[in-house]
Amino acid sequence: MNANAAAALAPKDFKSEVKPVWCPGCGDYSVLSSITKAFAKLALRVENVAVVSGIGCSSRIPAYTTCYGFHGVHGRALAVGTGLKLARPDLTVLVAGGDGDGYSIGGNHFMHACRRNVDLTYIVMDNRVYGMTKGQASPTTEPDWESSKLTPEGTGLREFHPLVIALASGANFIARAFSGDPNGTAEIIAEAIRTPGFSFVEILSPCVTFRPEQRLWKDKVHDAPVKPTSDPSQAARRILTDDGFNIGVLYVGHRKTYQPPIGKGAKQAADLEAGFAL
Amino acid sequence: MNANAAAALAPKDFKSEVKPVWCPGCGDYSVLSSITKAFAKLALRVENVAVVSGIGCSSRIPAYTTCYGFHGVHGRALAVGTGLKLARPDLTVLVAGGDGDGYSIGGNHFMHACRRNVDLTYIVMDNRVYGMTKGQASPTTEPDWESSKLTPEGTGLREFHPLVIALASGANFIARAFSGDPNGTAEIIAEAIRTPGFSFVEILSPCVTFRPEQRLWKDKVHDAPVKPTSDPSQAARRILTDDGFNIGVLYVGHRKTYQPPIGKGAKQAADLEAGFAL
Amino acid sequence: MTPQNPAPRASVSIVLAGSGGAGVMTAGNMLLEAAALAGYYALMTRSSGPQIRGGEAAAMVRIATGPVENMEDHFHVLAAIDWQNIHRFAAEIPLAATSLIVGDPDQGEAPAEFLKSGAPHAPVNLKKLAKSIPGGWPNMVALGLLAALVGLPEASVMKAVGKSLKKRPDSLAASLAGVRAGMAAAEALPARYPLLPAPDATSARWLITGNEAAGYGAIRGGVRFVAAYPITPGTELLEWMAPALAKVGGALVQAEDELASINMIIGASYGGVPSLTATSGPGLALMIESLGLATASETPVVVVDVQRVGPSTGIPTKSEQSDLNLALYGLHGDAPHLVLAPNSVSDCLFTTQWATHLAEATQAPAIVLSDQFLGQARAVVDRPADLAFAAERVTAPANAPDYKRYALTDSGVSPMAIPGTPGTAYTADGLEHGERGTPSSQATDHLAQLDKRRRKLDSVDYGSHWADVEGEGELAVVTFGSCTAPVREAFARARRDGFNARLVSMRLLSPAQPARLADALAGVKRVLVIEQTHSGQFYRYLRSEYDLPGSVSSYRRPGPLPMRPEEIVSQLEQWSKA
Amino acid sequence: MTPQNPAPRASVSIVLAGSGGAGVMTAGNMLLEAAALAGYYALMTRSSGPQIRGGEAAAMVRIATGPVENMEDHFHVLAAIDWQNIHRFAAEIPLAATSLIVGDPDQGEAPAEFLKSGAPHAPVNLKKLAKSIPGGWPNMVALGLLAALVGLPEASVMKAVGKSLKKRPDSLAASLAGVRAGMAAAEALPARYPLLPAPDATSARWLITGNEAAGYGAIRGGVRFVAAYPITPGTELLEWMAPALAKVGGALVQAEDELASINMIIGASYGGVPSLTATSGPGLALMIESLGLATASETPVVVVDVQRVGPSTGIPTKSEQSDLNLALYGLHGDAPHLVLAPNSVSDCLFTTQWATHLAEATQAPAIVLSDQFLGQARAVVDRPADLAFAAERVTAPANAPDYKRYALTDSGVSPMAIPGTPGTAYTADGLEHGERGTPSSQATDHLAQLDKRRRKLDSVDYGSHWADVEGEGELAVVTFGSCTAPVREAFARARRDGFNARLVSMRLLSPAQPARLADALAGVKRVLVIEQTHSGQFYRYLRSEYDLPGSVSSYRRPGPLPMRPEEIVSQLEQWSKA
Ligand SMILES: Cc1ncc(C[n+]2csc(CCOP(=O)(O)OP(=O)(O)O)c2C)c(N)n1
Ligand SMILES: Cc1ncc(C[n+]2csc(CCOP(=O)(O)OP(=O)(O)O)c2C)c(N)n1
Ligand code: SF4
Ligand code: SF4
Ligand SMILES: [Mg+2]
Ligand SMILES: [Mg+2]
Repeated sequence: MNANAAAALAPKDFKSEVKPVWCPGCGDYSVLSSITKAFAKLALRVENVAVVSGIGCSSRIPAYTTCYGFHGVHGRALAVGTGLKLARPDLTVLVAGGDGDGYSIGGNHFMHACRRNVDLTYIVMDNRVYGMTKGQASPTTEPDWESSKLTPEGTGLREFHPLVIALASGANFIARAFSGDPNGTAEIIAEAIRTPGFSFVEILSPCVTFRPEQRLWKDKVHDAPVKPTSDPSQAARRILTDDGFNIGVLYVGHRKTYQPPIGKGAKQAADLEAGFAL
Repeated sequence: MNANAAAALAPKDFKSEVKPVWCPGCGDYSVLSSITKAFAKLALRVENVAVVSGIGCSSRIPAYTTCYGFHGVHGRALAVGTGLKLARPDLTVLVAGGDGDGYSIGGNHFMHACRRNVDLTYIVMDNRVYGMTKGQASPTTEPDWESSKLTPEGTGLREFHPLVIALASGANFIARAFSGDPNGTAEIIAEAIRTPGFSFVEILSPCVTFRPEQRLWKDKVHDAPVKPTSDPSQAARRILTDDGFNIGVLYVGHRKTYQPPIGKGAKQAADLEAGFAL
Repeated sequence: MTPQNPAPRASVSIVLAGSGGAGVMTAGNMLLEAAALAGYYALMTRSSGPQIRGGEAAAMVRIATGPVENMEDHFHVLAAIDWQNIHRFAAEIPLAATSLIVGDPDQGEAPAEFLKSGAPHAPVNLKKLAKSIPGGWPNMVALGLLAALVGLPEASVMKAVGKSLKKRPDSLAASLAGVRAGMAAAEALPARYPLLPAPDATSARWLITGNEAAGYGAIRGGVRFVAAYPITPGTELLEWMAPALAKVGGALVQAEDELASINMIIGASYGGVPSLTATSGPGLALMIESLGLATASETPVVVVDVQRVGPSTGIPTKSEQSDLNLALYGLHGDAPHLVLAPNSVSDCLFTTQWATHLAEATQAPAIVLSDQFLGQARAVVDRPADLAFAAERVTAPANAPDYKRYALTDSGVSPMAIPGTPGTAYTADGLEHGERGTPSSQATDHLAQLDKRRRKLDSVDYGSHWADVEGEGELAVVTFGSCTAPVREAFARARRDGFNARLVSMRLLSPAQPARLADALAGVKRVLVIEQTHSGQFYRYLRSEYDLPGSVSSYRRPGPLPMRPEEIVSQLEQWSKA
Repeated sequence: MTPQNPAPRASVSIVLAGSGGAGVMTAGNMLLEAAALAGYYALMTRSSGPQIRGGEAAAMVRIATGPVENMEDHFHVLAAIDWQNIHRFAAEIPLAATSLIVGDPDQGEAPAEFLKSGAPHAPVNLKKLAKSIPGGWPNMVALGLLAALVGLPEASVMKAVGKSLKKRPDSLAASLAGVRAGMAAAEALPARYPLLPAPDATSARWLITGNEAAGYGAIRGGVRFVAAYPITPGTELLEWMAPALAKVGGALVQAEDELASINMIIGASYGGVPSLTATSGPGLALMIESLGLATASETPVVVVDVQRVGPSTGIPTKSEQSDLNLALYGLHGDAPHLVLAPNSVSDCLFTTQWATHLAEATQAPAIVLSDQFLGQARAVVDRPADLAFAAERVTAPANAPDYKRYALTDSGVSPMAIPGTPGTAYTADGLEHGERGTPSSQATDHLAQLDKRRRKLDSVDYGSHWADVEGEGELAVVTFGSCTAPVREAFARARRDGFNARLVSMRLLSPAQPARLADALAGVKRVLVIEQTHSGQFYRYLRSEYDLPGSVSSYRRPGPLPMRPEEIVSQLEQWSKA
């Protein structure tokens, strides 16, 4: 922080000195860049932003920003972010993490955060694997992926469809991005933060170590051929026929944000005693 | 059990002597009848059926049958049922419980059970309220229901859509039933049990104590105007435009059941030592 | 045996039972309120059968000239509107030969379980009496009868009925008539249990449950955010707080489960708002992982555990103290945190307020171990004193130079930067970390942070609040929580027989206070530890953390029945003579 | 100071370090295997930096003429392929002035952290030597060099390399050439650390990790169903079991979270199949509520907790014993269950097998407290004895007359009806219940079932397995788990100086065995409790459950560094002279 605290900040001002633990080539580096770009684009102040996460390679991201950060336990990032935003509606809250953190152990909070529609943005760096624990299948892993010793024949389980679940649960903004396109991703994140209510951005972010074949994602992704819709059933039809590599904003709704008034009570604590008095 | 153990069983043979804790008029009485009818219809043996539940009024159901039962903790019934079925594929496993148990605390297991597609049937007695804890909002409660002291202004949250989530997550059989029609419900439950894979039956089952207005559900429900489909996107369209009171089977898929071979290993434990020997 | 003729007494206990819909709770509450209005102290607990609604129920009311926070040895009067399944409560409703059983002969015989006490059974046609009044109800007749039996002034009863029916004025007249009919019917009964005159009201009184008191204590302590998931018997605490918080500018969120609720309050507290959740054993168990996060990230939170009977789902509607182990030891890794236990209904206010203050002061989680008895008992209490304890978190100023969130200070407490503060942004972490919060796996950092987190709790001055210490002598009873009141009453009774001992009721269970307890027990030759668990959790905890003087005995038993003075008196007798 | 000229030794410790991709783990594993093939015992542990991949790493290998299960006081040789961030390991790599540091001068200077030990730094151009071989790698050169320094026979090294490269025959020749080049380069080094000749192999040896041993023990004990969620350092146990179970007719399911995994195994076990999950602290914390369900519903399950450094996420890759409190006391309500701790790599097999047997015999959950050190250490061990312990659940026969699932038997154990059995269907319940399983809130049922569940654990004969008891004398050290091996080595060393004491390494931590420990400590005047925690969890547990004789001291310290014999010797010295 310098004296001229009100000067516009550049993306680099949102990037901390802490060296990421990520493998060279990991998609999450680009996601970090996209986030810092989005923050700069939105002219946010580092002190008014909180980045909240769970556990996983991707969940290490808060400390790599210069913002307030909370690196919690595995799977509970959305709950922490929800409490923070409800208690402090003045802050910009970004929740970020991995597909294991968000869709496996954290799946319930994901659904209910979509329903609750608190004004925060949730980013999942989806690499279809548990990177941090060295390569097990996640809910988004293809059922026939046989490279984990834990599921040597593949999981045999149908993939989890994050966008479908987000839509079905009531998220107000739904998009897919690709870490290989940091500028496009920054745009989408900025749009997500700008949109009131619960915004969900699924970012395809390759794990070069345990899913080296994901380096080829760059050849698979393509811009979504259509514009965002605010019609849930149209959105549903689009995602259901989606190839999984459509990039862009899919859905922008108009649901009312959930935010109980806080700090606005007219009474003093002692006024409550009337209820007990004889 | 009498000597003539192989004789066909009647519904009453599946009903135990234990007196339900339910309030007079509770919808769950009829669900119990439907279950016992379905068991009889399928000519099941009491000893080959296990009824598994969590905690809630509805979750008390196992002990009211004469089958094997497991009354576990709140929200984990599907996990118990999954483990039981995987370890004992020979059993018929019915998992049953409430909307709070299944969609709130148990929501993650619900999604993942749909994905996993183990051959069991899951019944939710949905009364859009927490009956057991005396009337708080559940995920299916209308956002403007103001009768709970915990959410005196209503929850303000969008309802959870169980059928949509089941479909989006990959359940292989999806139906809605109404406890007020025990015969129709018995048919649906029997069909659910007969269909391989994960079958989900959402049963509208009024809580006459905390949601007395649900007595009017009998006037609202109606048979679904269309036949079951095996096309997910058609099913999706139907549920999304659904009024919530369509009764019947909505979706019957053909996904492969998840069941690792058990009891079929060719080796003895000691054979594994070869891997350690020098 | 005919009950003795009545000498006025300082305390009377009454139970009104009946099937669901008979209105025993309504009548019980009116009786409680009438006693309060008449200037008495009183306490009401309730029991109901397994049915969700419509099952049998019993309202248990104790009225006394001084503060009462526990059940008496037996009830003086058992009145039943009908006897449907009331025998199931037999163990909860001890009677003496001098007690009186009042039942409606049209509703059948009184169950043998009660008659074997030797108490006479006086038939009163409650239903017929009620029917004789247009719109009359038997429970109102019973109310009048009970009020008359204990000598409550008619005016107080009528006022209580009026207050309760404020919103249903149409049924008021019939209710009052019912009460009067009951009072008249009492004349013919073979016994009475008149109370001594009510004491002069020296201070204001409240009618409050432990759950409400805890909720209010939290708000007084500064709590403004609550996230929670319903669970018996913690729900009422939340139900009281939801509208109360809205009034004072806070908010309560119903979470999807306990994992969410504990993490939501961690998030809110990280944001600078003192936060709380309430639950019971099963919910606390689910919160344990994240309580470790609160410890490691140094985020203050308060968790009120209104204990019920365990293990597992156990007996959700009854009381026990057996979550003690979980609260003290449940966290994985070495995770110092606060555990406190209120020891009376009104102490739920003090202890929760103090817990909030301590959590905020030490930036550590605090668990408040209430229980079903304290939480759900409704009592007439002296208005508790106003307390200075409030949330006072040490925060970092804007642009604090070289800010280190987890700086190794003397007290262990390091200023916490609240999001929004410029120049002090940091990342809170549950991974082991250095002073700045950056993850570290170095042994030196780990040890330094473990020491720091421990030091925080050890450098607070807990003053005299760590325990209530009473009495003198070479014997001492150490107890906590809802066992305290029956032990106190047992002491009072035993003292009349020359018994002399100290009583230590520990409010601060963790961190242990060895020097303070040693002080309190200086010169003691024998210690008896009393608790409501099966395995002696409190006794074992004391053994592990304290060097108790002399020979140490343990009296423990599990729930669901509350501790009663007589059972403790007999323990004291055995033990003090041993 | 120049290292002394070499006398052959019974044990040598070597560390090979380098940046990610340098292949130090491959070379380390080959060295371990070569030692094994040469007839030595050996142990390897590993460290890596915070990077997921590509960070610095170190393979730590101890080779000895007898069984070794712990690290030595210092390493004799530190060889580094490069020095990138290797200084971060300084605390884990103690050196002595008599040690040798080998580094590649082209990769920079050895860090001051190591040089300050006084050990000489011998430059070897590992990279250049490797480059001189087409397809050669510096790690193979280092392997040859280290093997030569400790005098491993060339044939064993070559065989180990061959075995490891079975699937990559193309790179074999270059690797062997590299090893030879390294051996040649060793000639010029200023020191050697030759081993004494390998002992005659009297029994078969295994090369195994503690995690694998635990997995195999579970399968030998009868486990056929596993559901789990990955977590460091428990994952490898699961990764070993997945294919192994498939071979023996079992199955492993990856669950969505730990709440699911514990409940899945409860379901499978209810179905009659012995079941297990493995996890670490954070996961165990999430399982606590449902472990209470296993207790109350009397469903046997085994949970292996491979402990890491806590609290919260802590230091996931390092060892500590601080989940002890959680394992012993974590359950809410009074919930008796088994807690066991293996005390060596190969004991992971015995203890997990025994735990499975005990869980099944008592129809209660068993927690096996392994730790990162035991779980991830790879050791050459004598093939463990075949054990009789297997799952033997008392089940109900078909059509058992008047079947009561929770019958109050003398032993507490009541026959469990397995679904599919006709005539014995019942509902298992986590609510308190009567003998038939029907929910009950009666005090008598609650007490009877609490007593029964406790009695089950107390009526098992744990025989001599409850602890390893060694030695004689008036002093005694009590310890458990992975502290045992360094304590044993410290004892051996101290004994040379006339020290004499008993060693009790407790394998069965709960239920407590007061009579057995009293026996083992009969005549003891002083007790020292040794453990790897910050707060003395084990010491406090012993205080709470046992009357330890004489004066009791505690030596504890947290992770992440493993206990070393010298640190314990110095504790023993202070203590035995105190
Ligand atoms: C309660 C708990 N269970 C398990 C773990 C172990 N764990 C750490 S990260 C992780 C999965 C990470 O996968 P993902 O969220 O996809 O993140 P990635 O590493 O792929 O970015 C797991 C299982 C844990 N830390 N806590
Ligand atoms: C871990 C845990 N949290 C909370 C509870 C309290 N609880 C018991 S049942 C229930 C909700 C029941 O609602 P639902 O599943 O809809 O069943 P219903 O009673 O309506 O049939 C709750 C919150 C509990 N038993 N355990
Ligand atoms: S393991 Fe995969 S996800 Fe983790 S840092 Fe490496 S490349 Fe990224
Ligand atoms: S409370 Fe509602 S759900 Fe529960 S038994 Fe009564 S009517 Fe049924
Ligand atoms: Mg991932
Ligand atoms: Mg419900």
